[in-house]
Amino acid sequence: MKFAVLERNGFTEVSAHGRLNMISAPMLKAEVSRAIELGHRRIVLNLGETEFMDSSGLGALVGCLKAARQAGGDLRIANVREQVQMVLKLTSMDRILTPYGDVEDAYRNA
Amino acid sequence: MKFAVLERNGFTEVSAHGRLNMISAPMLKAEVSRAIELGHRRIVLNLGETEFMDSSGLGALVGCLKAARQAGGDLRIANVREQVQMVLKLTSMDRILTPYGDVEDAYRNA
Amino acid sequence: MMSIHAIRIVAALTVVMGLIYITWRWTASLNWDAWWIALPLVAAETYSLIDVALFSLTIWRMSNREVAPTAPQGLTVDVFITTYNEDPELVLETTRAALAIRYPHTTWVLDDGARPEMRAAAERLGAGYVSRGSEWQGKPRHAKAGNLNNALHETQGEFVLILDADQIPRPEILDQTLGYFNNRRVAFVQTPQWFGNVPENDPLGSQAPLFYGPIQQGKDGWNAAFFCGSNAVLRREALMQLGLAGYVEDTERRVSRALTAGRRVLRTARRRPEARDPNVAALLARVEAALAEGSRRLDSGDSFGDATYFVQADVDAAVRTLVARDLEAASADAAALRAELAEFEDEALGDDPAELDAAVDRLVARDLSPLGALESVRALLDAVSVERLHEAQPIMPLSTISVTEDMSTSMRLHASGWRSVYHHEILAVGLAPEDLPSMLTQRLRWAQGTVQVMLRENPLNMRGLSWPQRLMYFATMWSYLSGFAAVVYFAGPLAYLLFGVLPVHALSTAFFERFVPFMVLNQILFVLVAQGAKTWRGQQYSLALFPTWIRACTSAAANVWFGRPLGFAVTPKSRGERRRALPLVWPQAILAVLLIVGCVTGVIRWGFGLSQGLGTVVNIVWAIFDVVLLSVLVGAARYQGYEPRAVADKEEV
Amino acid sequence: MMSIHAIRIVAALTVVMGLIYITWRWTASLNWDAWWIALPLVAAETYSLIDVALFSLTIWRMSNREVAPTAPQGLTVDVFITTYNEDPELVLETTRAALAIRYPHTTWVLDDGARPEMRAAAERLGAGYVSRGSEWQGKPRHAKAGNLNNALHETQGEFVLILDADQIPRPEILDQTLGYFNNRRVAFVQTPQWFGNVPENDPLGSQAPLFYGPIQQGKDGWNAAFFCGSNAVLRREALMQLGLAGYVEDTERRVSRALTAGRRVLRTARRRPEARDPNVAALLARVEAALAEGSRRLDSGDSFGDATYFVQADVDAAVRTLVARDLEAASADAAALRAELAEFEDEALGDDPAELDAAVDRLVARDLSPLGALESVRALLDAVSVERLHEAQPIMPLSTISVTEDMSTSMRLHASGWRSVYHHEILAVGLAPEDLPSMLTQRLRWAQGTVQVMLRENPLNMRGLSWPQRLMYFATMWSYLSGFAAVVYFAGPLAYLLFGVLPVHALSTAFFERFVPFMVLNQILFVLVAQGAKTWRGQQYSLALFPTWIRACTSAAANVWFGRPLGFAVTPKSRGERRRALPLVWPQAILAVLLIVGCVTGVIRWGFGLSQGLGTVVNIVWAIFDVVLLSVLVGAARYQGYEPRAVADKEEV
Repeated sequence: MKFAVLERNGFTEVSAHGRLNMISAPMLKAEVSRAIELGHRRIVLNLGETEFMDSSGLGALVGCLKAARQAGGDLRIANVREQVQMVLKLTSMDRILTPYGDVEDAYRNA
Repeated sequence: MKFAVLERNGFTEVSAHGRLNMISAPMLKAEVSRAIELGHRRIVLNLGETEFMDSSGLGALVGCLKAARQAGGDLRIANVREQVQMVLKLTSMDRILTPYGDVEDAYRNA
Repeated sequence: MMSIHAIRIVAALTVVMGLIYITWRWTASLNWDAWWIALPLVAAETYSLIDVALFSLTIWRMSNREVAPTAPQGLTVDVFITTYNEDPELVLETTRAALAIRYPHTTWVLDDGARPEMRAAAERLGAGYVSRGSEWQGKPRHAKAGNLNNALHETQGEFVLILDADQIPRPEILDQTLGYFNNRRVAFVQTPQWFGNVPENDPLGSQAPLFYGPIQQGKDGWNAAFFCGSNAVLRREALMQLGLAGYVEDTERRVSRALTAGRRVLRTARRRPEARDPNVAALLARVEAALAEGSRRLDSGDSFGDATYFVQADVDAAVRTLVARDLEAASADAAALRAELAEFEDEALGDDPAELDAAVDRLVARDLSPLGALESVRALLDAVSVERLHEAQPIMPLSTISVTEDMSTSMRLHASGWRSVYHHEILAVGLAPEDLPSMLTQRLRWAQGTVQVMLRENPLNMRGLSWPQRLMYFATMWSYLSGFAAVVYFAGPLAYLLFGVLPVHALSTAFFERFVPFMVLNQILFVLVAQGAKTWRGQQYSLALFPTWIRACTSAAANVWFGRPLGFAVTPKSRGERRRALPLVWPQAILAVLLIVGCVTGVIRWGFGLSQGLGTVVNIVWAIFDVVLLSVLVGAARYQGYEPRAVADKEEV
Repeated sequence: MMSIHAIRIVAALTVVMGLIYITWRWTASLNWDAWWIALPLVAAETYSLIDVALFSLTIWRMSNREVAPTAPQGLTVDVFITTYNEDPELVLETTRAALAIRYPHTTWVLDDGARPEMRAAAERLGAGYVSRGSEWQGKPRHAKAGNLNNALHETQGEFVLILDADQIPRPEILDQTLGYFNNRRVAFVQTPQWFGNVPENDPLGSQAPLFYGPIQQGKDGWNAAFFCGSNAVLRREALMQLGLAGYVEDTERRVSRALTAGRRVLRTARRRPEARDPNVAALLARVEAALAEGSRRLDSGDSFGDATYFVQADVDAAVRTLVARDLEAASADAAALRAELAEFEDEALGDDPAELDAAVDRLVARDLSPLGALESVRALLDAVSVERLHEAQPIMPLSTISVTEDMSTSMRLHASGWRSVYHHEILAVGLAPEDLPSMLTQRLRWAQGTVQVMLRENPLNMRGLSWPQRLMYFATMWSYLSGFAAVVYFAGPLAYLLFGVLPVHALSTAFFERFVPFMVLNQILFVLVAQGAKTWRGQQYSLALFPTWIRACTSAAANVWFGRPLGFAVTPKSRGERRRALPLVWPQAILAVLLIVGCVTGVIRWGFGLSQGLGTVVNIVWAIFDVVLLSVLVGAARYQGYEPRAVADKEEV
């Protein structure tokens, strides 16, 4: 799994490229924690290139959300692939995290 | 959604390319019915290029299974993408249809 | 709108006063000398109090969705018009209105009558036409639910608007409802059913202003609005997920059950003398081994598809061997065998799990010849195969466990976590039955369906529903038990007026000071909640139709528990040949006569000093009240159908 | 292996004879003059019959997995060794054995004691070391479940082998278990727990040959084998799915509840005189509006993440405004406020939904000052936020509702459709407690945990479990109620011998001809099922430890219903300072004395003609039987710990 962190207008975009599973879940958490330590508060996780996510991956999203909230910020997800969205729905995780269409949409409402 | 029908050794491979959703589900059913009418009985659905499947798509798999069984044959699925497999699991559809690894594996046990 | 706070206060007071009254009734008032009337009466009163409490809970959080959210562009919508035997002209009128709906959509006539002229006419108008295909031949049709399920498999829209053949939609119906689906959890939006062919005095009680108003708004407040079969928009994905989950669950249960039952059948068969033939014995053993292997494979994680394929292939091969060896002589003749199995094959096709279980139990209990056993195992495997051969469609999005598929479907949707919306705006105008017999048939069916659902899938035990949701479904089911209470309420005054028997110790102040406040508050609550709607007709019919409600309960129970047919009839939508009314309402007629005789007798008995004055007065008032309730049927029986001119100026609502 | 058919016949006969006996007892035998002993006794006997029936059901389908399926290559496995305060030498011995497991894997020491020397030693051996991070500070630790959950988040293997610190694994443990996971539905494989430090006569009843044998095999036959906390391999994906589902469900419930409760708190606060200050009033109104908007957003389909973010931001802003305006004077001093809230903050952190509800109810009932109300709303929002701040980890794969996390976790796994396997082969050798006090502590904890699970998540109501699965869980929970029955069984003979009171009409043939066959069959069943294993110790302890079982029930009920602490203690693994035994078993000692006195008194009373001969003999036999049962504690109290040399030749099993 590869990551890219990009400073955008009013938020930070973290792109996750590859498969988000039990192996890579800790890497994602580490990557987001690092961004938070560097002072990024409003984070958008771009999942456009995340082709697979298992329940460890979903768990990592919750972990990242918690880290961001505890630092006084927020974490949102965007650009989620259709089949991953279906998994979010089937596990009810879309009740916790809204999958935003585009990275730009995530913080549009604040 | 595009289809390809290929006569293999002892079975017929139907490949489904694209998104298997409420729009394309009837097409898949039609394609498999046509293959059955042409005398193909043992069918393997190659889902390697099926990038998305919703519940209408899953319903179509059951419809195809029924058509094959009624004609005295069988329908199996193979080469299913990881995230689609997760949807099969979460909807318990993997209790009905075994996702075989490779097209060749599907009829190995008969 | 009346302040919700005032309503809540009155509702709470009503329930509290009711509890005070009923506690006193149970603990201090019962006349045990007349227990045969005292106990039923207090039970009936308890029933009614629970009914009031559930009603109070319902209206506690009435939703008030003022403006519908804007419908987003670009959704794909199918409009379904369901018809069975309605006049084609009527269906075409609805079709024209459906085609004129403003939001882009595709209109379909779902013709369960498969009438060629209907198809031609629908297509001439530019609407699609769907009727059932050959796969339905010889399979359970599941009435309207089957018709809709069939169409769902033929169409592709993301959303579906369902309209009865006589529900003429307004052009804005989709614009006013689709916006609610912005919430990705909303599975359906229900709008009211309102009837255009009903005079102001509504002799048949067709309008349901309380239900399509405070009650649905109240249920909506608890996220438990009901889907009512017509005038509703549904999300296809929600229905498909429901169908898929039901398919997997049902198939797992049926296949496991068939494998076990099959082995028991074979084990019994091996004890028969014919099984001593070594060929027969070997064959039975082989089939039994195949079934055992099937169970083992399932246990070790094989899919049901693979396991059933293996078992069926093996059993078929075994039976073919049998035929090849011409062992038929070993069994009774083919006709006898068919007879042995005919009953089972009919039964096993039922959709209800309990029916299948019962059929399988009977099969296992029977002492079948070895050949009979083999054949029946094969039939069993066919009937409960992974392809759901006993049904026309493996995936059935709309529930088929009840003749009111709508309520059952919405309950399952809520249980799977979907949300619902009741949008309180008349967006379609329908036709109500125009004579007493049709009306009675319709009410009977609704009640039967509701009781069926209650007995098959009790909402109180349904995991996935919140407690308020459970109670909202239960409230509707509970209200259909009113027939039994009504009998007692009619018997009460008769007992005193005819025989001088009082179910309470005495009509003391203790009684009045508890009963009157409760009763008054209860009526105030109704008036407040109704907000000007006429609810009196509904109250009258809920008691006057007691034979219908009782028949609904008994027939539904007989259907669910013993597999008896319901005696189901489609609601006639046009005035058919006029049937005589009296044969349909004779119990009510006899009761009315008895009550009047009772009043006269009561006065005479009082004249002779055989009863008290106060008791006589109270019971005569009660009897007259009962007669007034029943009198609604006189108007209903004499109703000649709707005369539009007479109320033309009131038609615009 | 004894034929399963013989076992089934005896089991069925036992239950039938038991039913005949108990029916007679209830209908024809009760001595109503002595109802105070007659009713408890017949109730206790009914309890025991149900226990026997559940046992019969358990062993009905005993699994017989002869050879483990071959473990596939290439799976990734983590081996977890859980330790809290055990001797590091002991942990290292287990670690060495774990490192020597043949199948490729990673070994981890999960040190809840966070001992630096433990870390150093583990890493020196080449094992990984995990202890809790800073996120656990001030959060509920959830004992072993918390330790495992913490490690699950730090590691990555597809499968996890869990070992207690004193369970030394054999090298083939993974080769013999991983093959079962070829079935993609299998969530865990449990193997027996067997103890190497127990002499042949097992004075403390440490070995559980009936449980890790016929009972687990029986449960396995119903796909209900229990996960027992150690010596089991689990599938990570199953645990993670469980954790995820639990997180979503819990968060939804808590957040909705907090929004509603918060509004009620504010509404109450607005009635206080201090709220007349316009600034305060405006502030309260603003926060209330924010909460209402949060509820509205959730209703209209916003995610919990978005809705809570909005509400928290808005409430925080409001409270900052308050501080800026220096309105603190309007409230009581800060200390008083803290006191007002301290109780709630402690309580709201509990993991148990019922506790949260109770805490919130108390909070809402309290009459808080406006500032207090604001603060408590903020605390409430923090405590029940979407990031589950009241817990160290949002996702908790292992259940934390009970001190026996294992049983609760396996019940939830079964309820979500996962399968389980019990593999009956000793693959690890453990250490049992070596003195009576440690043993009592351990049994108390097991019983408490089981009763906790029963009270929090009653298996009989758990959707997703099949009926046999429900009964398998219920059977284990039911067996822990035996303490109450035991008291009655001890009181029975005393009542007759001391006071001449017989709970039955007469000790007639009617009694013996029903009781004796039942009793004899029951014992035969035990012998058949045990297949040579020594089950007598277990039977003795199940009655002799009645004070422990009763205390477990009462303390668990007090914990679940009233939030009282359990008085939880970790099982000491090494012989600690020897505690005196008598203070721990005085009820049993008194009982034994009473029973002996009873025997003597009984003979004297008979000599004086105050009682019948038959009654005296029967009750003396009964009393002696009771004393023999209790005598097990003498051996236990005198047990000096394991002396390996004495049984060295028997150690190899």
